[in-house]
Amino acid sequence: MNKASYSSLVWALMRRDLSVAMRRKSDSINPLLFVLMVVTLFPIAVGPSHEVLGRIAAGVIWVVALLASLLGSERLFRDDYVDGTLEQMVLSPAPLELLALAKIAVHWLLSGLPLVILSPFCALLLKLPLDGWLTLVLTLLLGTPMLSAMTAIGAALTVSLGRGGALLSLLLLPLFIPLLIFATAAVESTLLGMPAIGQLMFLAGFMVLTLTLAPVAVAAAIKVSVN
Amino acid sequence: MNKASYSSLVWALMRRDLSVAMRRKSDSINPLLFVLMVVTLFPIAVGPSHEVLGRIAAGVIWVVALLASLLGSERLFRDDYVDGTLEQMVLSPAPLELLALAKIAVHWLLSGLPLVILSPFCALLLKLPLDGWLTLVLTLLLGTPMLSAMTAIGAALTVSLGRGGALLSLLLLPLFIPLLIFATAAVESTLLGMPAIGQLMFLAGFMVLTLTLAPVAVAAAIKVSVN
Amino acid sequence: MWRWLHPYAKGQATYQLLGRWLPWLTGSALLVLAVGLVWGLLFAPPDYQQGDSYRIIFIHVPSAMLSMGTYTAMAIAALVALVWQIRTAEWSIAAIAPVGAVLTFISLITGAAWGKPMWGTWWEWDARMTSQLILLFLYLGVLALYHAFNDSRTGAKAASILALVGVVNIPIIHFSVYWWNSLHQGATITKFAKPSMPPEMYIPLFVCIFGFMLMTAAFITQRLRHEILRQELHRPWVQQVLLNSPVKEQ
Amino acid sequence: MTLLVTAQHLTSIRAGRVLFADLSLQLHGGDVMHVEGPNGAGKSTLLRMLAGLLPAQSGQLMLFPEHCHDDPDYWRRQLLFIGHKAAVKAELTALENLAIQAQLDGAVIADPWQLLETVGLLGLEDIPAQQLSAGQQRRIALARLWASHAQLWILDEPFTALDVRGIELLQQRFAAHVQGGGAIILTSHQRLSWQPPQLQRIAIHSPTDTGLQYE
Amino acid sequence: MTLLVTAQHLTSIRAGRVLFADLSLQLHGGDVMHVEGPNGAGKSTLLRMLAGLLPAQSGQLMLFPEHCHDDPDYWRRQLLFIGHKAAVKAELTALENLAIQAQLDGAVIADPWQLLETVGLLGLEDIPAQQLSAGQQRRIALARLWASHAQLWILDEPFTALDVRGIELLQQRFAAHVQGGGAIILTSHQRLSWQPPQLQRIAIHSPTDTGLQYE
Ligand code: HEM
Ligand SMILES: Nc1ncnc2c1ncn2[C@@H]1O[C@H](COP(=O)(O)OP(=O)(O)OP(=O)(O)O)[C@@H](O)[C@H]1O
Ligand SMILES: Nc1ncnc2c1ncn2[C@@H]1O[C@H](COP(=O)(O)OP(=O)(O)OP(=O)(O)O)[C@@H](O)[C@H]1O
Ligand SMILES: [Mg+2]
Ligand SMILES: [Mg+2]
Repeated sequence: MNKASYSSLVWALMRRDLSVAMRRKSDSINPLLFVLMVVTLFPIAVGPSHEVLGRIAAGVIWVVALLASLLGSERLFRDDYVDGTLEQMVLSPAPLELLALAKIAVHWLLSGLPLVILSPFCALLLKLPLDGWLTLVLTLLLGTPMLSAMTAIGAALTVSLGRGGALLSLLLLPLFIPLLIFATAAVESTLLGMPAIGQLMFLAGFMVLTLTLAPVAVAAAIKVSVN
Repeated sequence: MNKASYSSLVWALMRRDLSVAMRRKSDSINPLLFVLMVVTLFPIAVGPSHEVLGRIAAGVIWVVALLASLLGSERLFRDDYVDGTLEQMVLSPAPLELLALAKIAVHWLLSGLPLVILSPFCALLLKLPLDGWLTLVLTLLLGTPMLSAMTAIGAALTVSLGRGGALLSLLLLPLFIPLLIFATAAVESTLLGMPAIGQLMFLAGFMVLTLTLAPVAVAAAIKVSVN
Repeated sequence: MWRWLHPYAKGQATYQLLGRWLPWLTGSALLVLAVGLVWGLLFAPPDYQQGDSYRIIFIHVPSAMLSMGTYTAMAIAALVALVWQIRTAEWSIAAIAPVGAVLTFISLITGAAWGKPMWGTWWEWDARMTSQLILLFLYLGVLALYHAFNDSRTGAKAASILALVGVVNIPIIHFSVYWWNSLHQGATITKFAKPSMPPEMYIPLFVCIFGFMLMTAAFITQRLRHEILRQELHRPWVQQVLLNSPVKEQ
Repeated sequence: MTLLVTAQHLTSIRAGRVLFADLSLQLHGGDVMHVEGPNGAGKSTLLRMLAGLLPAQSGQLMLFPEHCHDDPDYWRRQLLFIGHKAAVKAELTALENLAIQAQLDGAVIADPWQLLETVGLLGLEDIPAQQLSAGQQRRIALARLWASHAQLWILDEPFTALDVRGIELLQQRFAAHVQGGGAIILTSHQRLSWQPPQLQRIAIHSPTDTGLQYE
Repeated sequence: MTLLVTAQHLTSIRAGRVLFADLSLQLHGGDVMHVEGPNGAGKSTLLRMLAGLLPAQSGQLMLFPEHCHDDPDYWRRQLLFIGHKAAVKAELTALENLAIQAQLDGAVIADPWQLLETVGLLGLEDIPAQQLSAGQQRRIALARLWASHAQLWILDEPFTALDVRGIELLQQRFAAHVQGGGAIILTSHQRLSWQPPQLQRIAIHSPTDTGLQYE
């Protein structure tokens, strides 16, 4: 196999996962719906007061992003594990890291991207002041791929360990928290009229790092999980 | 089969589901962890200001209750459907309604009860003023069984569709909303120094209604899903 | 166990019967609606408080009331479908749900548009509005469930169960204005004892409501016919109908 | 012998394909019916239909015609169905699985250890089923047959994953069941090595196309 | 013929039970190895170990000893493993499943329609796999054998769920593969109706107890 056929494999895998998700009609709208629902529930639960809502809006949207990412995590490798596809991936001549990357990409397309696209609408519903919108979207754009990558690591480890599962999401949490802090701080700064470029740069750097390391970690985790 | 053996069947099924959940260690602490996670993430995301947090605390805890219920929903019938146990339940001489009731009870024990128990702690973390605690716990005690019952209906309807995630949340969240409104209104009233007995009575009445009707609906839905 | 599995339901008879009703329904609907709307929008006196903006009532109230009415009808169809396994009832669910959803949507939009001048806000998480929004979700849920299954009968049964469960929402919508301190005004026209409206306003309103009813019935009839065709596509009579249809001949 | 099943003119259409049409059958106590046919013929579909898990497109089906009027739940107690899916919980041990199966069947297991021994799982009783081999998992599911008092057994490929000794054991159990007046409907791509006294064979042929695949 | 597999003193202990100990084997191109044993003997365990999915407790195992030094990924391209789990995606159609299988195997399917015809799935290509019968789903998985150029096939109970015609077809494919210098390791509780030129039988006996069940 050469480089070209590797990339065609990654495409094929992504297409496969996406079409599995589409067929299962319920899944394809899932994260989208989840986000919309939470964003609808919040004003109901908290009361419609503009000023309170506006202050918590960015935080809520980011917590939703974390949860949406976690929600999609079980699905990520579980089916492939149960029906034996994961075994075949381990035995496949293609590097497992590539397959892991495809998985991460699909997870992002299905749970991160919809959130990024919907975020202006969410900001509107949650009455986030207009100045914060751009920063919010930027933090999500930089942050959600990281969420997907981290979730994939957790999911790969969990898929067969089963027992280690909860512990692992516990371990993932500390990784999520810095993200959360930086992202919400960025929006906060903007709302206070200060530049958020520092936080955004940090997010960008962290993203590059995560996306290069994650496939390796995921591949290793899958290998452990299969036997 | 007589009455006694029916009730022993319900117990046996509940024990079975609980021990399946325990064996799969990740599952058994999952809702608990989820709740703790959100409650920890929130102050980080929103900022630790007492007055803002206190105002949204009850709402946040209730939204978490809804989400925890949804999170546990896929698991509810999925495994039984995949391994064929659901078919056997439909063919069993025992009334399907009883089996449905057992399922609802297990769902509540695994996702509702932990939340009720943890809620004072969550209230503390989210800085809910002390006066609201009792009402919050009461609303959760009355509300979470309803959440479990409704979740079971939705899960039974969508079990044969593959992961029912999205459709399920589309079906369920609207049903949850009135609950959310009543419950948070009750806490709000208490915080404003007014009696919340009206809302609590309504919740109680609605709970009785739901718990009597839900097993019938779940049983009907299971029958539909099996073929 | 005694299961009588009757052959295909008489879809053809229903189809033709509905076909005979359809022109009458459509005609009268158009007529009544035209009268009601023209009367209400052009000739009824302006409100002493709201001026002309109140005229949106002639669309808002009929659509809101009918959105609840059609849901009830759908729930009855669902009950019939579940208990007696009548296929026409199953198909009616699919026929009613989209019409109801559109009515709900219209009521939401007109309500929001009216809310802006009246209450100074498009949308508030007020009980009446929230429960009406839930109605929309319920319609969409029923539709989604109906079409989610590969086997149409399974889908119909699942949708029926959901439709029945959702009936709880109907009284909530209606009584929400009493149970919560709602922004929305309470019963104005439905308390027949003493309508709080002058007759020059509520008579055209009644005409509009009646017109909306007929229109809704016409739409549902049309959709039901389509659904019958869709479901019975493999039956010879449908092939006949499709071959003879004017659309095919062009 | 008593009449247990009577079906007339059963038809099944799936995804626009007629699997079988106008299929009629009768089953009495003591009968064994072997449903045969190539892959995809509709054997499983027929069995699920007979078990009441699938509706037929047309035709009439009656289980236990002598009892169905006075006791509408009679068939539930007298029917045992094991399909392609084994209904074995992966997280539970063999012993726990047996207990819950019996509960659902309304059966009572006098001596679970004896039963484990019979199906060859003694010594493995406290291992979660997911850690057992394919054949051992299948044995857990089949243990229901030894605990069951149902008259009518409907079994979809019961021999899958069993070794030679297991297949023999199962056929011995079949023989005892039939001798006691029970009846069995089964599918299998393997031939039975046992000769039941009253064997019916029903062959379902490969699916014919209605020419209208898309509804 | 070239040496494809050589294993020495393989031992497997699972849950405190010795499944097999000191098992040695050699496989050359053209060989067929039929691993036999009762349920739970350890056949699947051995096959997974040979495929590199499970580590051995002790012993040495080498696949393709002639190539393993200069091309560490050689065995991945030259090994095809089909286990109890079929790796068929329930939501995808037969055609899509074939495509993705080939991608993973690094194989190229010249004419997918021809392949579908060969395995008897023509006309069913656009139905999601979950709606196919048990045998038809199995055929999707086995279609990999017709697309594969791997030298070594490791197949765990390949005949499960197949009808008589399907089993025959599969054995024809086996024959062609062996003739071309490939080798096969398989388990099956059924006897092969085909007589391979170089057949090895390995019997794994029922598990012996170490007396130390709990580690
Ligand atoms: C998005 C906002 C709104 C929604 C979702 C909404 C919804 C509804 C619904 C569901 C009904 C039918 C109630 C029943 O039959 O029990 C209704 C009736 C009515 N609405 Fe609204 N509405 C909205 C805004 C408004 C506004 C702004 C006004 C004017 C101030 C208004 C005036 C009325 C009136 C007069 C009725 C008839 C009440 C009766 O006699 O029952 N609505 N609305
Ligand atoms: N859920 C379903 N929806 C639509 N079609 C189905 C469904 N299940 C099965 N079919 C179709 O019905 C046909 C018969 O399936 P069935 O499972 O009855 O076959 P079978 O005779 O049991 O075959 P096998 O020997 O492979 O088990 C198949 O062609 C399949 O495509
Ligand atoms: N994941 C596992 N963990 C622990 N023990 C296992 C695991 N998988 C299998 N075993 C044990 O190893 C033994 C052999 O299992 P294996 O699946 O290899 O049997 P097999 O020979 O393939 O049997 P069958 O004919 O039933 O397929 C069994 O007794 C089983 O309990
Ligand atoms: Mg079958
Ligand atoms: Mg095996």
